[in-house]
Amino acid sequence: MTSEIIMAGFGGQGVMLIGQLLTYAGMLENKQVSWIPSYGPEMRGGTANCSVIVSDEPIGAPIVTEPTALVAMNLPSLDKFEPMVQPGGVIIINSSLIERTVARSDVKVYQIPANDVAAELGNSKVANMVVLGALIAATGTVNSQSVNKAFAKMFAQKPDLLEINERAIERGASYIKC
Amino acid sequence: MTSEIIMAGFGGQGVMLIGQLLTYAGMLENKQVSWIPSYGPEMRGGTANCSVIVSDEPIGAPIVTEPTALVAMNLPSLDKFEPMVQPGGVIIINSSLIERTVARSDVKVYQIPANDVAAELGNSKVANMVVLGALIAATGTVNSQSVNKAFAKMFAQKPDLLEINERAIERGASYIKC
Amino acid sequence: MPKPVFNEERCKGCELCTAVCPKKIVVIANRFNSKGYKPATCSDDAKCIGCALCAKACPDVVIEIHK
Amino acid sequence: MPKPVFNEERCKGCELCTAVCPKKIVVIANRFNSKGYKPATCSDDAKCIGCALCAKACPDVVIEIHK
Amino acid sequence: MAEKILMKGNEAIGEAAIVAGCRRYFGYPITPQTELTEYMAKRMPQVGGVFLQAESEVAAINMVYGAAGTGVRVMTSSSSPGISLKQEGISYIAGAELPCVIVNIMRGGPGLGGIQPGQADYFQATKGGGHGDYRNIVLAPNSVQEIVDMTIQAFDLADQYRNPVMLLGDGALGQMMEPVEFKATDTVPSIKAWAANGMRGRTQPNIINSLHLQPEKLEQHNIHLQQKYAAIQKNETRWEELYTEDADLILVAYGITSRIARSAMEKARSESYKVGLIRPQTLWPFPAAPFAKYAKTAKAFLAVELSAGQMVEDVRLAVNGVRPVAFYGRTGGMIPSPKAVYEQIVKTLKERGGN
Amino acid sequence: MAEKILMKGNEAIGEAAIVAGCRRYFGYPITPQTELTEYMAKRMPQVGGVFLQAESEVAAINMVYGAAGTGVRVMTSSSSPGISLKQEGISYIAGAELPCVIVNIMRGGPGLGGIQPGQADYFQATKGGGHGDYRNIVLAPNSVQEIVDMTIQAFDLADQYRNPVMLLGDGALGQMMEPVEFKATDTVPSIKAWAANGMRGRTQPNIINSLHLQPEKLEQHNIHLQQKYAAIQKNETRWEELYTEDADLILVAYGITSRIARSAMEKARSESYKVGLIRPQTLWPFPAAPFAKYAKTAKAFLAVELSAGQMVEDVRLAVNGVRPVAFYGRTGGMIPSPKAVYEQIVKTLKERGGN
Amino acid sequence: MAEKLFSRPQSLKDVAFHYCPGCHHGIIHRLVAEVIDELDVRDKTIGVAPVGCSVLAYEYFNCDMFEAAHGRAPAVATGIKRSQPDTVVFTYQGDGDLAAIGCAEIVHAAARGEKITTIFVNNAIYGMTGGQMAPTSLIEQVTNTSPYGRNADSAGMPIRMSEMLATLDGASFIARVAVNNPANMAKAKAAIKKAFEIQINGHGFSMVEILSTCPTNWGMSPLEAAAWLEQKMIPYYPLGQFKAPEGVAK
Amino acid sequence: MAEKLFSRPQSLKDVAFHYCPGCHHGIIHRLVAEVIDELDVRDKTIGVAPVGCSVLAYEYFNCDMFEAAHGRAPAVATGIKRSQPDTVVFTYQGDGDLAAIGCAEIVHAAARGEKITTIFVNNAIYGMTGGQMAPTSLIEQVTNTSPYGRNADSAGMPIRMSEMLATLDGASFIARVAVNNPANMAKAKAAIKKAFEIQINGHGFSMVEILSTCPTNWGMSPLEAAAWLEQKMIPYYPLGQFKAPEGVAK
Ligand SMILES: Cc1ncc(C[n+]2csc(CCOP(=O)(O)OP(=O)(O)O)c2C)c(N)n1
Ligand SMILES: Cc1ncc(C[n+]2csc(CCOP(=O)(O)OP(=O)(O)O)c2C)c(N)n1
Ligand code: SF4
Ligand code: SF4
Ligand code: SF4
Ligand code: SF4
Ligand code: SF4
Ligand code: SF4
Ligand SMILES: [Mg+2]
Ligand SMILES: [Mg+2]
Repeated sequence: MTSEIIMAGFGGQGVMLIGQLLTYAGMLENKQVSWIPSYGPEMRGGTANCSVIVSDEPIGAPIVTEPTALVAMNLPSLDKFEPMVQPGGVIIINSSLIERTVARSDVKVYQIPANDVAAELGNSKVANMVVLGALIAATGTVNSQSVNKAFAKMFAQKPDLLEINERAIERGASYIKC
Repeated sequence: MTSEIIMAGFGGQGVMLIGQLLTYAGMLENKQVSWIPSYGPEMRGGTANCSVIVSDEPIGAPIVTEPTALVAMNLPSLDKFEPMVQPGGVIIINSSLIERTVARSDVKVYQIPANDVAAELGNSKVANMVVLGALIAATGTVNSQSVNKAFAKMFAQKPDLLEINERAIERGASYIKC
Repeated sequence: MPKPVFNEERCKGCELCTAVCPKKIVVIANRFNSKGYKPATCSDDAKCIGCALCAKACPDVVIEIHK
Repeated sequence: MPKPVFNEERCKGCELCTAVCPKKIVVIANRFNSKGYKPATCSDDAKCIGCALCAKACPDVVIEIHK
Repeated sequence: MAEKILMKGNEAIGEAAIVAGCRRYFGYPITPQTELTEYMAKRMPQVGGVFLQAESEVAAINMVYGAAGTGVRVMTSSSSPGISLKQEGISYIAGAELPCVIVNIMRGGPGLGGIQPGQADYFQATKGGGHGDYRNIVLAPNSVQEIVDMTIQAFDLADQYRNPVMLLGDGALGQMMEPVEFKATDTVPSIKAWAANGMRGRTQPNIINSLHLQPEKLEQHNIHLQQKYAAIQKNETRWEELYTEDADLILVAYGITSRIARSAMEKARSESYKVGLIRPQTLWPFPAAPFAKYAKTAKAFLAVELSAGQMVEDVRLAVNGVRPVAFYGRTGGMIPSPKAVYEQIVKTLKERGGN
Repeated sequence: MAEKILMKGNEAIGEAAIVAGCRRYFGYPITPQTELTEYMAKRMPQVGGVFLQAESEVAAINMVYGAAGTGVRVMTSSSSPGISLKQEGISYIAGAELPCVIVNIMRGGPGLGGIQPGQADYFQATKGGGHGDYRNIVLAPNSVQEIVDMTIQAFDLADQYRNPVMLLGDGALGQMMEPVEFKATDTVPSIKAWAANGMRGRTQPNIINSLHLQPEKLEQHNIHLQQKYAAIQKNETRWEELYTEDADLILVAYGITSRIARSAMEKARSESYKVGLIRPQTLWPFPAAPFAKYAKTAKAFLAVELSAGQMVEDVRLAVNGVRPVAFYGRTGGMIPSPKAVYEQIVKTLKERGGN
Repeated sequence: MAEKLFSRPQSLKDVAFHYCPGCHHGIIHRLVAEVIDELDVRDKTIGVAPVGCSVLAYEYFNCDMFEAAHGRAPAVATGIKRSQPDTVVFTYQGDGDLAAIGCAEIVHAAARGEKITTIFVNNAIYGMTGGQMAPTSLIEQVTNTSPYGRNADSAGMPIRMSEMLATLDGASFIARVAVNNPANMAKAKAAIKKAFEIQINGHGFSMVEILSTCPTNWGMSPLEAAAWLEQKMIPYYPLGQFKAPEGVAK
Repeated sequence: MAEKLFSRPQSLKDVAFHYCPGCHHGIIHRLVAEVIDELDVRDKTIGVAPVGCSVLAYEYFNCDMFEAAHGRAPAVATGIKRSQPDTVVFTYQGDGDLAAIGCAEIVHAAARGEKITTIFVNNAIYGMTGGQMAPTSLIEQVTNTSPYGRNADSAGMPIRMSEMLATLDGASFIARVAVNNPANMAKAKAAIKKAFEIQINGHGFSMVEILSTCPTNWGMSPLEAAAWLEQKMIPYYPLGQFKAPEGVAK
């Protein structure tokens, strides 16, 4: 199986980080993985996005042009990437910030009020983890333990963050299950 | 006819200048001409030489490697270039400074006491013109009027120099005639 | 009566203008512009003395002072 | 008795040494070395006081001062 | 086996250099390679090395010249415009035969251009952007792991041949993250008897120099260099090939583009087009051999580059007229999708291979 | 008809530039082109022009960028190492599409090398020593008269195509004297509506720029450049051929080397060897057409260069494997004699063309 | 339309800046544009944008513009001015651009007394490339290439360009200003105006160094950044006029 | 063998210089070599030769040597010293090399306080390339690129590098000397020695600017050239010490 995922949002919404976590988790599951940001003039203040591939096969082009899943943290991202998603793919929408849904009927769409959930959890910064939880639940790209392990590795110096992030992932996942 | 001439001596002996005069004279006679110096690290203080070609045909390589005539103003120049002269060629030796003559029997050799003649003429600087006179007399590359005309053009601002130079050329030529 | 006029879409919410107003009437509004910034605004036009300090402090030339 | 010793083949006849000798005994010889320069020489070893000024003035390290 | 870690290409170069024993880095920031400069700023003090941000790329390459001449392993890095500024210095390093590693993480040009990935410095890297007859060894990785391996290899090759080695990547390779492993190296620092690091008891001074005023000597030096380059061509040419044996069409691509080409090739194979891939891993020396070989069996070649067509000239030279060589390139930081390359494959097969 | 005067190649470039209306010169001394810099120092004030000795080659090329951007005719000159330093600037000039003339009077390399004539900057000049996909128009005169004519032409081509034009010579050409004639030119200074010389009533500012941050735009710009280059290839390729029609062996040489080759050829002809010569006058665009043509009739080609083999690659690309292409080169400032080339002719005919 | 006490200068195009919130580049742009307006020279002004955050200055100034290679704006400006001597030429350069890679070019433009005006924006960092050390970064300043704080022993002391260039005879006018408060802004504008006037009057090289903030890469809010500039930068980089032709008031 | 009051220093190889008759380069070489001998550091000294008339300095100094690209000796020396911190590294540079093309490199080596010593030979001309104007050529000086005399208006005023570099905090020791007479020679040697000592003692950058003649390209006899140096150069380039660490005597 090959998951090709685009994660996009405003700079500061943490899409680069969840992309890296997902990649790391894939690596921990002994899958082939790659992460690549789109960098550029829009870096400053504008939108940011990254491509993540998690696969059982060696990875060819790391830049995802036909994603199997899209995480859209804000409206411009949804506008830009929605048309590229493969039929049968998954779109995770941060419904806290994006009012519209998706017109296409050939994709699975999940609306996750990520900022609201994060606020509930008491830390507005974990909105990205909420959508990550939703994403892995919706796609099965990796399992949540791997993400937690990845988080523990990447933030080895900040073990206190672990718990809230785990909970954010769970809460995100719960939107898919129900 | 093609004359391919190397003129060589210490820096300061004026070989570059007589090379240019000869070239200019050839041009005035509507011949094809080229002049090229050997420049380089030895420029400073060391020896200097130039290649002159005067021809009825378009000129190929401007750097002379098998001269039809050689002007050697000092011993190192004679040592270096003597072997390259074509059989049947001409070698003009400044015998004021070079004691030896040429061992080869397949070339025409003229020994001209250029510095002494120049001293006699009252201007030590015209030794180069003396050998130039000898050279054109020995080779017929150009005639002396052309050289005088060339001199007049190149030193248009110094008309007073014309006479002594003409005389130096004559004196040089006289060594060939007798 | 002088008053500051804000080109809100150009505002980046940097707050530099708020610090220089001698009348303390330049404040950050509690709304977002389309770029995602909370723009500056004037809390009380009437108090404005037209000193233009707010306008001069603004790096994005957001503010005009009208007579 | 000090005296200047010239490595004549290295001399370029620049005359810098001649200008500094307090005894005026460093002079240019009237002959050529193999490089075509007229070399400096000492006109009167006996007068040398071994000050080494000539040697120090020489850009080509031509001169040694022997004791 | 060492643990795998997830690393950005740019940072992986830095860590690999450290693994290779490089303890001197001189550089100047420029997108998209700045992470490497920054990584060295952080890591070098930790390993007792020297990080110095030079005042310019020109200064940086000349610092490399100085450091390399004393015998230490040294690296610099930049991106396209900065590499252009280094050309005089690179020619000096090649002329003086100093070992060093130069990284170019290319962006779109010409001029200030843009900051997105490009491969338009191929000519500059492989044919000599500086003056005179010299060659850089040019390595072209296509994954973060290969970045690591080739960086280490670069230092070894540089020392072995006393020659600058350029690691040529593009912005995408520099920015992407993949898992990597740092295998313990058996790099034995070579003894550099020629190094000018202070005589320290040596009886003859060592001199680092590229000047030879006598043309005879300079020609001798050039002959020596050409012999060295011939040896490098003989010994160090590397490439990877995939599905070439039965291929009608052989793609040629390096670096990030080779991965796109591979994806496109796989799609094509899945639709029964007989497509293969030759991926030069050394751009200089360019792997001419496989082209000579497959020119007998394949019907056509298709070079894919992020340029207006540079490597394709070396492909043409290698194929030497035996088969048609087509070209597909994007420029300015545009990266073709596997699908776009796939379409080129189909098109080329129709036009050229379909006869 | 103008009177003939005897002039050094370097000085002839300067006078020709003035005839072409060039009134701005920015340069930095370097052997063997310094006479040109000095000539401009003397002449520019006499004709109301600007001579400025820049602090470096890097500064000089950027001054050229500034001057050219205002629409004036402008020139700079240097020799090999100095030209390497200009590579970033040249890439900017090409990217911003500014017309200017750059003179490279080549010497032996690499590195500091020597000061005797060389032709080892061919790759740098023709393939782009700077970063990105761009091309200089490269003119290669072989006599002082042609230096004059091509210098004037260089300014016209630069203006016509808004492109840097490089005049590529070697130390021998720069140093030699030959008679020259300065024919009155009919150069009409073109109107440069794009020039940024102060708005002076214009309503829109003009901008001189090579930055295009959006990859789509940068790609468009590159496509535009490539179309321009294609037009130049179509319209401006120039060469001279001698005795090619019946030749068994065709020599290929440019600049000073072409004259040596011509002498060698004449010697060979006089001994009934059927030898011809193709002399590229534009190195980029390279004259591929005559090679395609004579590959049908000649048995072999022999490229002669003052390098370890650079132009020969373009010859091989043009011949495209149809016939063998041999190479004879000298480096380091060594100049082959006509006799040495003659021997190569005989040898090549025996080995390759004799069957 | 209402009459205006303050509005956008004509020499600034009506487009949004791409600068980060609170970045002083925008203020400096406006001041330069106001000076061009007031001197009424827009029609013959040619600006040279640098490589740095202000790389797009050519999209903002409403006059003819050049984009120069990194550090080379003074050379480009020289080429322009020597070709069009009746124009008013200014360069706009950052501290990386002017003090690091472009050091030789600015020294020589000043030494030649090139009749150009340089606006030198010193924000003690490389803004555009994301926050690396500049030659002007302060001792102990943490940047991405001085992660342990700038260390004088390995990276040297920050360069005071104004003081250095003031030693050159060809430099006619050199001043350092800041735009961190209204009073300094007024002085900054006066200095910029003087610098342009000096060029217009045919004197030599003029430069105004403007201390500036980079909230993004300093990792501060715009207001914190302005305070840091006041507390840390000004003490090391004293404001004032370092050189002026005779007859030009301090 | 007779005992010697004066003889060639060990740090100078026993080969003839290629310099023109009377050129001060030779004297300066000898002084540097004597200092290396006296400090007994030949075994750990690394010199960097420039591009300029002294391009062959590597054939003369009897220690490890580098030939640097034109102007880049300070960068090369930086690379060397940062790689071999226990060595004594010096650059030998002409005025074209150091003040023109290499301006950025010398400014930054000084600013970084690079622990190297620069011997800066200012002969107000480009000697090697045959007599072109240098940044240090005097006003009205006729050279091959200032054939009508150097004109301040178009070529600017000559740069006083020592004064300029002395403004940099990283520069520990800067002095200007001459070798045109025995007294000046003694001072020159003392300054060179101080400069090396400062490096050896771990202080920052040290430089000795040495006014020098170029009889060939000035078109004078060596003695005339020495007089011209005294009469024309020294008034514009005052001799003296511009910077020294505390505790180092003037
Ligand atoms: C030759 C070259 N080297 C490096 C760069 C990368 N670069 C772009 S801007 C910049 C520095 C910007 O800093 P500064 O000049 O201080 O301007 P700021 O962004 O702070 O305003 C650098 C190093 C480049 N574009 N070209
Ligand atoms: C990049 C480069 N530009 C130019 C030159 C040519 N060049 C050689 S030496 C020199 C200047 C020499 O002058 P200076 O540094 O004053 O030394 P001097 O000969 O006077 O001692 C120049 C311009 C070069 N070799 N390399
Ligand atoms: S003009 Fe003056 S008083 Fe009015 S809002 Fe602005 S700063 Fe305040
Ligand atoms: S200074 Fe300008 S950009 Fe900043 S908050 Fe005020 S109006 Fe907005
Ligand atoms: S040592 Fe002194 S006294 Fe003796 S010759 Fe030399 S300068 Fe004259
Ligand atoms: S100073 Fe030296 S080179 Fe000059 S004349 Fe005296 S001994 Fe000869
Ligand atoms: S990075 Fe810094 S200098 Fe650049 S725009 Fe942002 S705040 Fe301004
Ligand atoms: S040219 Fe001048 S500096 Fe060079 S060696 Fe001769 S006199 Fe000395
Ligand atoms: Mg900055
Ligand atoms: Mg000099």
